[in-house]
Amino acid sequence: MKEKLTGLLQSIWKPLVAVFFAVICSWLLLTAFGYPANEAFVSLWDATFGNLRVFGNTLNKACPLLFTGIAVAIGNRGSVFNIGAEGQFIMGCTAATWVGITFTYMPGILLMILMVLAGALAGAAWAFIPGLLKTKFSISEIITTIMFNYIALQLVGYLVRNPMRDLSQAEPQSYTIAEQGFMPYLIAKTKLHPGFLFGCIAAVVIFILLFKTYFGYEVRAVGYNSTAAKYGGINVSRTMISTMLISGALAGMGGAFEVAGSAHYLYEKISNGYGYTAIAVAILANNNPIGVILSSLLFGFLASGSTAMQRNIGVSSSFADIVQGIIIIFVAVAAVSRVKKKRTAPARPGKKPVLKEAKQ
Amino acid sequence: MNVVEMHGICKYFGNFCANKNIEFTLKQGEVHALLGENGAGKSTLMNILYGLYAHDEGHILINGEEVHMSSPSVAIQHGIGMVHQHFMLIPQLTVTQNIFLGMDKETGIVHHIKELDKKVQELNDRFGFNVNPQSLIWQIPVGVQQKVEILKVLMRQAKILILDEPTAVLTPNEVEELFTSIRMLADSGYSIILITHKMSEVMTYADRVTVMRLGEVIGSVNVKDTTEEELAHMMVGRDVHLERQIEPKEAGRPLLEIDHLRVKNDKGLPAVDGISFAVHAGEIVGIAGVDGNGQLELGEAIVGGRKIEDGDIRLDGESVTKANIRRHLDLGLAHIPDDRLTKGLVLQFPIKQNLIMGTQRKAPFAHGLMADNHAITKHGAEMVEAFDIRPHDPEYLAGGLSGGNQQKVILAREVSRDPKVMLAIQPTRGLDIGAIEFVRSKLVEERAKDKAVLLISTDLDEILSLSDRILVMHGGRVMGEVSPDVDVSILGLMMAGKSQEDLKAEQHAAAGGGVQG
Amino acid sequence: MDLSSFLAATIRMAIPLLIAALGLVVSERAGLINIGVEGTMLTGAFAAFAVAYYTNNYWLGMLAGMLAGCFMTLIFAVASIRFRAPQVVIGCAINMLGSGFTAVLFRKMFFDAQTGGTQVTPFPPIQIPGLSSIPFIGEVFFQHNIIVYIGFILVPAIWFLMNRTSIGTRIIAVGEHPKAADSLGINVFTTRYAATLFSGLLMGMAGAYLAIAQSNTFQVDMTGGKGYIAMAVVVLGKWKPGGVLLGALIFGGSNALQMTLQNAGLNIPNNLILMVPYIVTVLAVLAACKKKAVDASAKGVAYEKA
Amino acid sequence: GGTSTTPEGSTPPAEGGSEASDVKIGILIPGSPTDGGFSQQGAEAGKKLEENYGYEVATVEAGTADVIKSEAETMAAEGYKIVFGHGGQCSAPFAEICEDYPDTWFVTFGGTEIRDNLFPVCMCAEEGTYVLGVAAGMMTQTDNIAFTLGGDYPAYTKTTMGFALGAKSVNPDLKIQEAVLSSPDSNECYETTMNQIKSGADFILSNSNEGQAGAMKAVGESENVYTFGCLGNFFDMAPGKVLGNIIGDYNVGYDEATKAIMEGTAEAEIMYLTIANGCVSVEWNSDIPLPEDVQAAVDQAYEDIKSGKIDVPNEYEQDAAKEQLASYN
Ligand SMILES: Nc1ncnc2c1ncn2[C@@H]1O[C@H](COP(=O)(O)OP(=O)(O)OP(=O)(O)O)[C@@H](O)[C@H]1O
Ligand SMILES: Nc1ncnc2c1ncn2[C@@H]1O[C@H](COP(=O)(O)OP(=O)(O)OP(=O)(O)O)[C@@H](O)[C@H]1O
Ligand SMILES: [Mg+2]
Ligand SMILES: [Mg+2]
Repeated sequence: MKEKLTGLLQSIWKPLVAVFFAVICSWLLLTAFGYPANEAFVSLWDATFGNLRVFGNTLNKACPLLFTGIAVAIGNRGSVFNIGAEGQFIMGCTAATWVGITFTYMPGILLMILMVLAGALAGAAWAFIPGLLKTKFSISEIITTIMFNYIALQLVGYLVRNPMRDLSQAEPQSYTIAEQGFMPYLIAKTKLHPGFLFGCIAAVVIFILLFKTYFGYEVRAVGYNSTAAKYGGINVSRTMISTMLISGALAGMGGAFEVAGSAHYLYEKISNGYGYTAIAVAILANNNPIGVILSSLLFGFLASGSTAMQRNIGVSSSFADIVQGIIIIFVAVAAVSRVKKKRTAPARPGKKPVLKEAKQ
Repeated sequence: MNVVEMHGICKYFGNFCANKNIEFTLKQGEVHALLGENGAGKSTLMNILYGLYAHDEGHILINGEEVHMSSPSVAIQHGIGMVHQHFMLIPQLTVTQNIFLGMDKETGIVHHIKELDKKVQELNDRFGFNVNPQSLIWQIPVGVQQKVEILKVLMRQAKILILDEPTAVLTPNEVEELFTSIRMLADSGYSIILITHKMSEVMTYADRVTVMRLGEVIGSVNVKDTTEEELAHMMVGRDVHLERQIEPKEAGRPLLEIDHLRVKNDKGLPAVDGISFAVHAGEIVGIAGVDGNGQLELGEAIVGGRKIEDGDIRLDGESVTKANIRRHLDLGLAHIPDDRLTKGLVLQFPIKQNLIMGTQRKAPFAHGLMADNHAITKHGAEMVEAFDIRPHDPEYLAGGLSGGNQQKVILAREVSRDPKVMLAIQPTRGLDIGAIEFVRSKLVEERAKDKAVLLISTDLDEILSLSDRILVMHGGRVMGEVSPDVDVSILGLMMAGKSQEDLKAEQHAAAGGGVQG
Repeated sequence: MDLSSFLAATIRMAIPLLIAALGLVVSERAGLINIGVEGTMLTGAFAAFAVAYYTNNYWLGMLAGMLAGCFMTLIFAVASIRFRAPQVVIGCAINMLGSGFTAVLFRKMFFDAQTGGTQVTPFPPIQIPGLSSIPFIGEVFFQHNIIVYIGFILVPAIWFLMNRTSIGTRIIAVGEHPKAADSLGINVFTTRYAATLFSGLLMGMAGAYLAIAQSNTFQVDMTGGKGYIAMAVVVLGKWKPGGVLLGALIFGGSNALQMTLQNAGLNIPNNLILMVPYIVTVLAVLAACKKKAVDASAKGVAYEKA
Repeated sequence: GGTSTTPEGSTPPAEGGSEASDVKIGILIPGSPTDGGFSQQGAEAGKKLEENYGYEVATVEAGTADVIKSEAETMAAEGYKIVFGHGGQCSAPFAEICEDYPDTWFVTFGGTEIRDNLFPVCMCAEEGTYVLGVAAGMMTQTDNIAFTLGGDYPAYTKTTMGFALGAKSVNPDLKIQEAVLSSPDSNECYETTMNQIKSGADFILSNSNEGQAGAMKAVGESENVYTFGCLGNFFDMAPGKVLGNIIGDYNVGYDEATKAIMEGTAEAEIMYLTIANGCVSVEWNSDIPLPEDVQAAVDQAYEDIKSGKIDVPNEYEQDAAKEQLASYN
């Protein structure tokens, strides 16, 4: 137990130090651009922890990142680099919306469940083709998933202008989903929907799947060394496609929660680049689903903070991109310095070796 | 005169000392063998001399002058050339491009390909090599690649040649050729360091030998003043027994049957070309042959990792021609792959998790979907003890183990599955004598337990000392079956492509020549 | 629209992809996966625009764009070569930095500009004397701005660099087998740095083309995914300059096709037509996947000296 | 001669003793405040409010419904008096939250939702483009005109639709090429416009924010092709090629809405900004004199729109507009 705790601490302090340095860098940059940096950070803080309402907001902003972040993380564990979480998220939104505006006679709970399932299914379906192309034709999923993101975007554009269009609205958007399908707000006076909570559950489930089941063992084996996995009797293609499907399903579920919990209808820009930010979220968490909870919170914090900085000080909201970029570079560099140490220190005679699988 | 003197060399990898206070000298015009077990530090020492590794203590004199070997370019300037244990060629470049790689002073920035090709051809002619300068490396056989390595060194006008295990992948004839060239070079003033595990090569071709063990020099002796036994003893610090260990034994029913098998290689060319044989319970069948004659593809086809074009494979009577690897394992096939790092182990996994690869879905390691970490750890601890895998810690990462211990992990895993058929491909490649002894004894044990063992190896000694029967492969076909007491020269001829019938016919012709003529 | 102007448009749209992809060919064959093309191009575009705006000289703008691209790849190089951080991750970060920095700076420096955006004088089209008046061929090939011609010249130039010079063989060597290169006295780190920085020059040039050659202004996030497409083009082109040219033309062509389809007034919803370039790319990659590629095998792996 | 409206120098309306500097106003723009078009106009209008009345104006980029909702809510909760949504995309999100914050007024530019404290302001730029369309329809030599839109949104489509209707009204048989850009990107707009010009179009309208620069460049590089400026002064961007600009003064919209709210006269109904109330105007390029008959026709159209004789379909009437356009074929 104690060993586990120190292990946990060890895996957390480096990202923390990295984030700390990133904050200092951002502070310097803000000052260099001529903004009052201290005030900026105060408003960043207030925008997240100022009161219950803004905190709920932050959790809501973290929610899509949590789902897409886990999606990317499990993909990375199984060496399928899913840059397509964006498209899968969008397809999840689409399917959930379709369910929400079609089965309007259903009781709320059932409708919500159906929406989430439909979102997961659609996300998985959108991940399936790149997965298939990767395993059957060894076409890089990096390329295909990016293309599929653009295709999904245009598909939604088509749907909200034609078959799903709400004619009472001037803007191209779908009909609003049946009201009983709106997810309830958890805390009064906030718009906190249950998405983040379910995201945390998903994170734990995926953690267990990855590290406590034989399936996770196979996913990681394929991710680390697919040839050895193949000779160990693991069906590499099937494992990769399963990983891709789970990844897509998670991203799609994120989309469903976004529709049922927050947006309530479909429109073109429903994803704020969540699938792309998710890559950073997953990396920051070292592809550990539990860690994704924390890193998605950090990015949710940055997202709500960046508009606050713009509102109060006039700092362009793009400044958040800079901060994210800096954090990622610092964290990545810090993480490697840790891995390197583990690799090159062979057993000292008489001392207990410290080589353990990197789980965090 | 000493062209190289290394004094008090120490090299640490982290806390691990790979070279300890090494004293080493090389005389002008000698062939100096460096002998030692795996991990004794031979390659490390030579990499230091060549400037690839920085040493922590000691100094190096070249032709009597102290040199700071900060990088290979310094070594090259001082006339040192090295042929590495693992090939250092770029597959996508041509022979000429590889040879002139990094020689900007000679080639200029822009390559005049015709001129460069001509220079390679001249060198070819001078040393009696026959390498086509325009071939791409990936298209030529390993034997030729080895020559490209040597040409590379010669083109840099090295006078001091380091050859790190140059014969590991060559046929007996190619070895012969290589050493002829080496002798010629030595006689014309080149000084050569030869790293090898093969005692016979040392005894036949070297002038002097330095023996290393555990990072230290045990001693340097003139070859004519010593014996194989003495050297072996210096190397491992004890006596070793690699001689034939198996007693004649009645074979049982056929457990592995191969029927007119045809398989293609990665380039889409026929690699296994209609092979049939069977391996019975309680016997070891050895497949001898030079690397690249279809043995690897045969092995991959038997485990189910390669598409079978035609023919049939049966495991204990059941056809597995179309089955996947999983099915093979379930039917009782065990597999020691030729490359433990890529095919055998997940280096980022701890030992215990590597030990359940293939049985991860079965009890006691899994209940339903959930993995049983307790059972996995317990199994790991048992295996680590039973197979003396060091360190004795099932949580240790496989990537941190030495080669021999990595091989033991694979062996432990495969044996503990209680298979019917054991397919071992190059099971001792790159291992030291101690580890070799261990692995071989395990194979013999399996035979004793009435398993069918198929041993594919390019190491003739290994085949000869372990097999009940030997099949010789060449160009994807079986040249014939011989018993282990066969004359090695006949084996060599078969490995070079003479079929048994041809040999018999020739013998016959030779015997009956008078009648014919 | 007639074929010649269709082809001319194809070429204009292919050029930024081509130039960026040629840069990628060099750095990927040196063993680096840089998915930060988007951010690098964007930085190049902004720097080119800003310098061209203040100096009123598009050549200085181009130079600034290339240097800015170089600077972004320097960050990438230091993090991934020196510190051995995972390259894909650093690439992601570069994209965010590029997008963030250019947006913040653009807003800070040019907010009060007049409505309708801030313009610079772009590279003018050059009519190549004689050639430009050849019917058809003239319009397709010889009435472009100079960067287009430079893009075309770069194709054989990079081919020559990679196949006929010691620099090229060094680059291929460090990408394929860094240890072998090291053993021949080639400095793996220097070579990789050089390849990366060179690719940054080209990516910056591609970005600058967008801002001050094809167009005459900068926009926030104006690359709009062209960096990612350039990566796809490299795969399509099998890491060869000639192939990359073909890949860029395929994508440029499918974009031109998309525009032609829309203007033709067919009764197809726009969104479906806008999918065309992406679907074509997937299909093209699928069609090309059978051929053997020459991609570096030590790709994405940081080199470490013992 | 040019006719353009600028906001009159107004004084801050007094309201219940509160100091002007205490009044906080939020503006949510969908894109970059430097897009040289729609979003920039929102941001600049905010600056004007600040300068003219001394209110504290915060401009925030909010692209997605989720961000719009949370940002508007935060502003309302922090006591902002007015939250402007610059674009119809704010309509539905505002509708969801406005009932919780009755003390704040929510105003969207475009959009349909109306509540007690939420109303849209509709900038009828289509009235201006209709007039431009009349000029294009009469002057085209090739009987082929073209337009591009920065996206398939009503704010874009209604203007191009007005342009098409204007042109058809004087030249029912002309060919109109239209293309929607995948994003308001100047390079894409340049290529698309080039494509249109090469296919014979000689009068071009582009309503695509940043993208318009590309259209201007394409026109500038072509001979005998003319264009119009959309929502801004574009005469300098393609000298001698821009016949006229339509000016839609969002400042007036912001100003009117703010005044009405601060004076307590605001009503929850659509506020139209039209030629008639001086918010939309057309400005002709004095360097390129129009032929007399054309000048007469455009002036007539302008007056007819002003007087209500011609009703140009606004963003809520686009289906009708489509039918009307189809009726010409
Ligand atoms: N780069 C390295 N990092 C850490 N340890 C190393 C490294 N290179 C070699 N070693 C260790 O140093 C020891 C000596 O290795 P070396 O390669 O010199 O042995 P060798 O005598 O050449 O063995 P072989 O016969 O297998 O080639 C081994 O234990 C090896 O694991
Ligand atoms: N746009 C171009 N203009 C002129 N020549 C070109 C162009 N593109 C390619 N080439 C020429 O076509 C040939 C093949 O180009 P490619 O990039 O396919 O080279 P490669 O396949 O790497 O060459 P090799 O097969 O010799 O290794 C080269 O001679 C190159 O100079
Ligand atoms: Mg060695
Ligand atoms: Mg070729």
